[in-house]
Amino acid sequence: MAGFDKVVTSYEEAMAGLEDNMTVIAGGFGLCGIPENLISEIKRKGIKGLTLVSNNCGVDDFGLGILLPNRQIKKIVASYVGENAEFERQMMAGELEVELTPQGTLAEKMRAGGAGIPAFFTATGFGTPVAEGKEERQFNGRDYILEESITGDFAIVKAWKADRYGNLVFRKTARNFNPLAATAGKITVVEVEEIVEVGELDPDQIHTPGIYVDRLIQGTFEKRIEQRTVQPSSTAAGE
Amino acid sequence: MAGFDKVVTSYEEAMAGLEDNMTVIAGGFGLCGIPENLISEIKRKGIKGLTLVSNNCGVDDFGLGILLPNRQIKKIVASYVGENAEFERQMMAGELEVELTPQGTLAEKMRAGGAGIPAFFTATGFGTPVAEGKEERQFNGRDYILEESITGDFAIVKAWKADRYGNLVFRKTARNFNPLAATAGKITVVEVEEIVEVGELDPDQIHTPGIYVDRLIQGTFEKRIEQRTVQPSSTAAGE
Amino acid sequence: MALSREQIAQRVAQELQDGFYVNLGIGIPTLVANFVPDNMDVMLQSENGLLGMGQFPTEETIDADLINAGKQTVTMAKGASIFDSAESFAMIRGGHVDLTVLGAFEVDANGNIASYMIPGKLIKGMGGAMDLVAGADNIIVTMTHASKHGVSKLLSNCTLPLTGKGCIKRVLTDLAFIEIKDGKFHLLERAPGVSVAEIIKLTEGELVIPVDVPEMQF
Amino acid sequence: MALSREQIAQRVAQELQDGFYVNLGIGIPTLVANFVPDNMDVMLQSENGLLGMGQFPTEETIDADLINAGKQTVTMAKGASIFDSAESFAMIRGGHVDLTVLGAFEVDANGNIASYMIPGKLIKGMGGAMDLVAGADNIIVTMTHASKHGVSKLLSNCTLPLTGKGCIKRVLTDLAFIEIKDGKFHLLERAPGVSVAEIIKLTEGELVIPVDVPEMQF
Repeated sequence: MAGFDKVVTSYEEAMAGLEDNMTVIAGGFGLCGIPENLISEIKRKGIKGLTLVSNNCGVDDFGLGILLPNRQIKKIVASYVGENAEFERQMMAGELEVELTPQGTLAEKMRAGGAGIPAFFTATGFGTPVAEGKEERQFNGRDYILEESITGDFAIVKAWKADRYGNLVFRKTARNFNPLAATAGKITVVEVEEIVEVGELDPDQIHTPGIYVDRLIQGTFEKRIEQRTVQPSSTAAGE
Repeated sequence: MAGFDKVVTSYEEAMAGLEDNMTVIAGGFGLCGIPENLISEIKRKGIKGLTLVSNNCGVDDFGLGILLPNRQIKKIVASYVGENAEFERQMMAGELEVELTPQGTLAEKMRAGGAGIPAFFTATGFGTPVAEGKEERQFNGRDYILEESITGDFAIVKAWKADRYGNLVFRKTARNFNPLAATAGKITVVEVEEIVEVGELDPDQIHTPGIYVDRLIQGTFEKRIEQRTVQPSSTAAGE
Repeated sequence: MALSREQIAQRVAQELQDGFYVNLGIGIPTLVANFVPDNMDVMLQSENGLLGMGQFPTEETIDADLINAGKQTVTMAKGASIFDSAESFAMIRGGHVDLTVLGAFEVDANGNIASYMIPGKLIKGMGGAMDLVAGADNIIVTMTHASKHGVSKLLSNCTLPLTGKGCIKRVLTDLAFIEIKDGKFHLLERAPGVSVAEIIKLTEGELVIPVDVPEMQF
Repeated sequence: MALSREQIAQRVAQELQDGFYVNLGIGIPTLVANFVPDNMDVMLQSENGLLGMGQFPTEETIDADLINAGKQTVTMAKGASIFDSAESFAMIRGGHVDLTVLGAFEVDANGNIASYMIPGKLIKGMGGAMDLVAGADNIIVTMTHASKHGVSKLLSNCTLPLTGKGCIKRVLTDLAFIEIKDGKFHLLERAPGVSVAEIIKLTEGELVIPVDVPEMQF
């Protein structure tokens, strides 16, 4: 069974081979479902010149934002950024390249990258700054632009559970970009809350088959909440 | 809750609105996971001139093959056909138009149709008869062809379980093309083995969200096996 | 009098239908969920991967793994489903969402919308807005009719970079409910107590005014 | 002597590596599963949506909902996963499968393959074969070196309609193991007891013969 056992036991091993100027695709939406410890390992390694592909760039002291102070990120491809001051400073100073990509297009680019689809047409962004330099074409009287797929040298992913073969299950909206990122990395590294024995996961209920996963590590997670919104316990009773 | 209750109680109601010369996308692979009773209802209605999009066309007396004797199918878009004599006769006689489409391209065309992607590039079929009349283009030094998406007036789908909102769960390899077909019909009709109450399905484990489903009916299924292959019980013991 | 944020949301809610799958943007659109008519069921789609968004959680039920597109903690309604971001935007881009409600900086008489970027100011990104306006057939834009300084936001041509081209057909402002058709704004309804003259004054794009312009009913 | 079907499968199995995800076509390729070396684990991908295909079921465990791409009833191996056809071909097209083994009518010195259609005969379709040859980096084609009438199947140019263009690098026939490179066939190994002269005679395309051509080892 050794051949399919993807488990590694240290974060150093998990991110081995990551080098300066590589492209890293990260799962997560805001701070939800982000590979916290894999990001910390990138910070610890001090890798520079990274191109990051991720829907967001974390906050000042959590998520991908922690890679900003040491200028580890050269470029970020994201749909929504700027929840932190250092990001803003670097972007305004021209130290950080930002390629804004519509959220759905970004998701589809990752999926396409993993699926061997080099490019696809989408109506999203037609007639907007996103369309600049891209081919435009009509199908059935509607306007579309051509978008190319994305792959990364590494993909870093957070899942909930996995078996040792790397079959993954995600939990609630922490799924988001993670299954897509998982398909699009030359080396896909996944951290999970729990590793179970092979055979424990229902084959019908696996979100990401292990074929996409190269390395797997069990971690502990802070799971910081970005917008903590609650209602009083009493009013919720009638829900 | 009436607004999201997709359940209908007769096959007549399930296929209401199907008319001559419409396009129907069907789930299933071989005879596995096919919407048996919805196909029977199409036969019963006597609808003609249909364009069928399905990986296969059933066998002589089961699956989509039962639509052949009365010449209900004008054209079929499929990856593998001809498991029955009447199909062969009609095709050879030029009575039935067959558009052979690679299996993965067919799956991706359905997905793209449902996802608002009008066209995508794929390496599949480059330099083959499938590429005839299609745009060719290189990306990163590799050759690709442009394939357009498929949508249907109706999609007919077989799932295992559903709740009344049309959230679907498929079982084993009966999943195949079904989730893709479900997204690509203007009207998507699903038949299932069991309808459960809303809230019984784990939201993390729904294969097809109810938003894609218009009508839902509970049926009974023959589930015919095309290639019954078994090993003696004794040799399997050591598995 | 100009509508309050709540009244805008309330008027939008009248456009809901039983069984609608709805995507509500951040801000006023979010408030629409509070005005869903009784005996009517709608399901809220959150583009980060949730269909069937419920209320905010309590302190006891809060879950870091369950947020909406505004990154707020939420709950799931009965019959909810979870999916990845590609599937979520397949739903949106494929036109499966029945109604999308979102805000804007400007809308013009050709149905163009500008909502994500003010040059010279910090650019935070379009998030899912470009996908939403490109994918939906049925969109209602909510915004104030004009800026605080009286500058119209209903223009003959948007001045800001576009979020989408030719995709907006209905706009609900604090003053009026307007349809966009044939390159013109068509006044459908006015806010209670707001005169047609006032709406004309604050609409820069060509405005078609029918003989009778009913007041909105609440 | 020419290899038997089983021997062809056995030789292909030597190319397996521990931890390989493998797609085996119908016919001889299917037999490869019987020769997976001990202490080595491979997972079989079946393009109808199963990773981790197991043995055939017994009469007691047969399940109409669980078949392989040849429509045969199968079982699932431990650690198997199920997915839809788009995901299955995302895996294949995206190059995630480590080895694909399939049959062919003809292969040529430019790596072209013809395997699905003989004009004038009934056309049943390409199934997943075009996707498999286009998507995989590592393909082994298995076939007889020549027809019963001695007509070579290793050609300078395929005569039948292609399944894929320039995608085949290795061919294992009943006579030889051959690599395709720089528009030529390169003889790597010969079947035990088969002479180089015999292989030359039955290879129509340009064949590069090294000084030493080892016999296959079993």
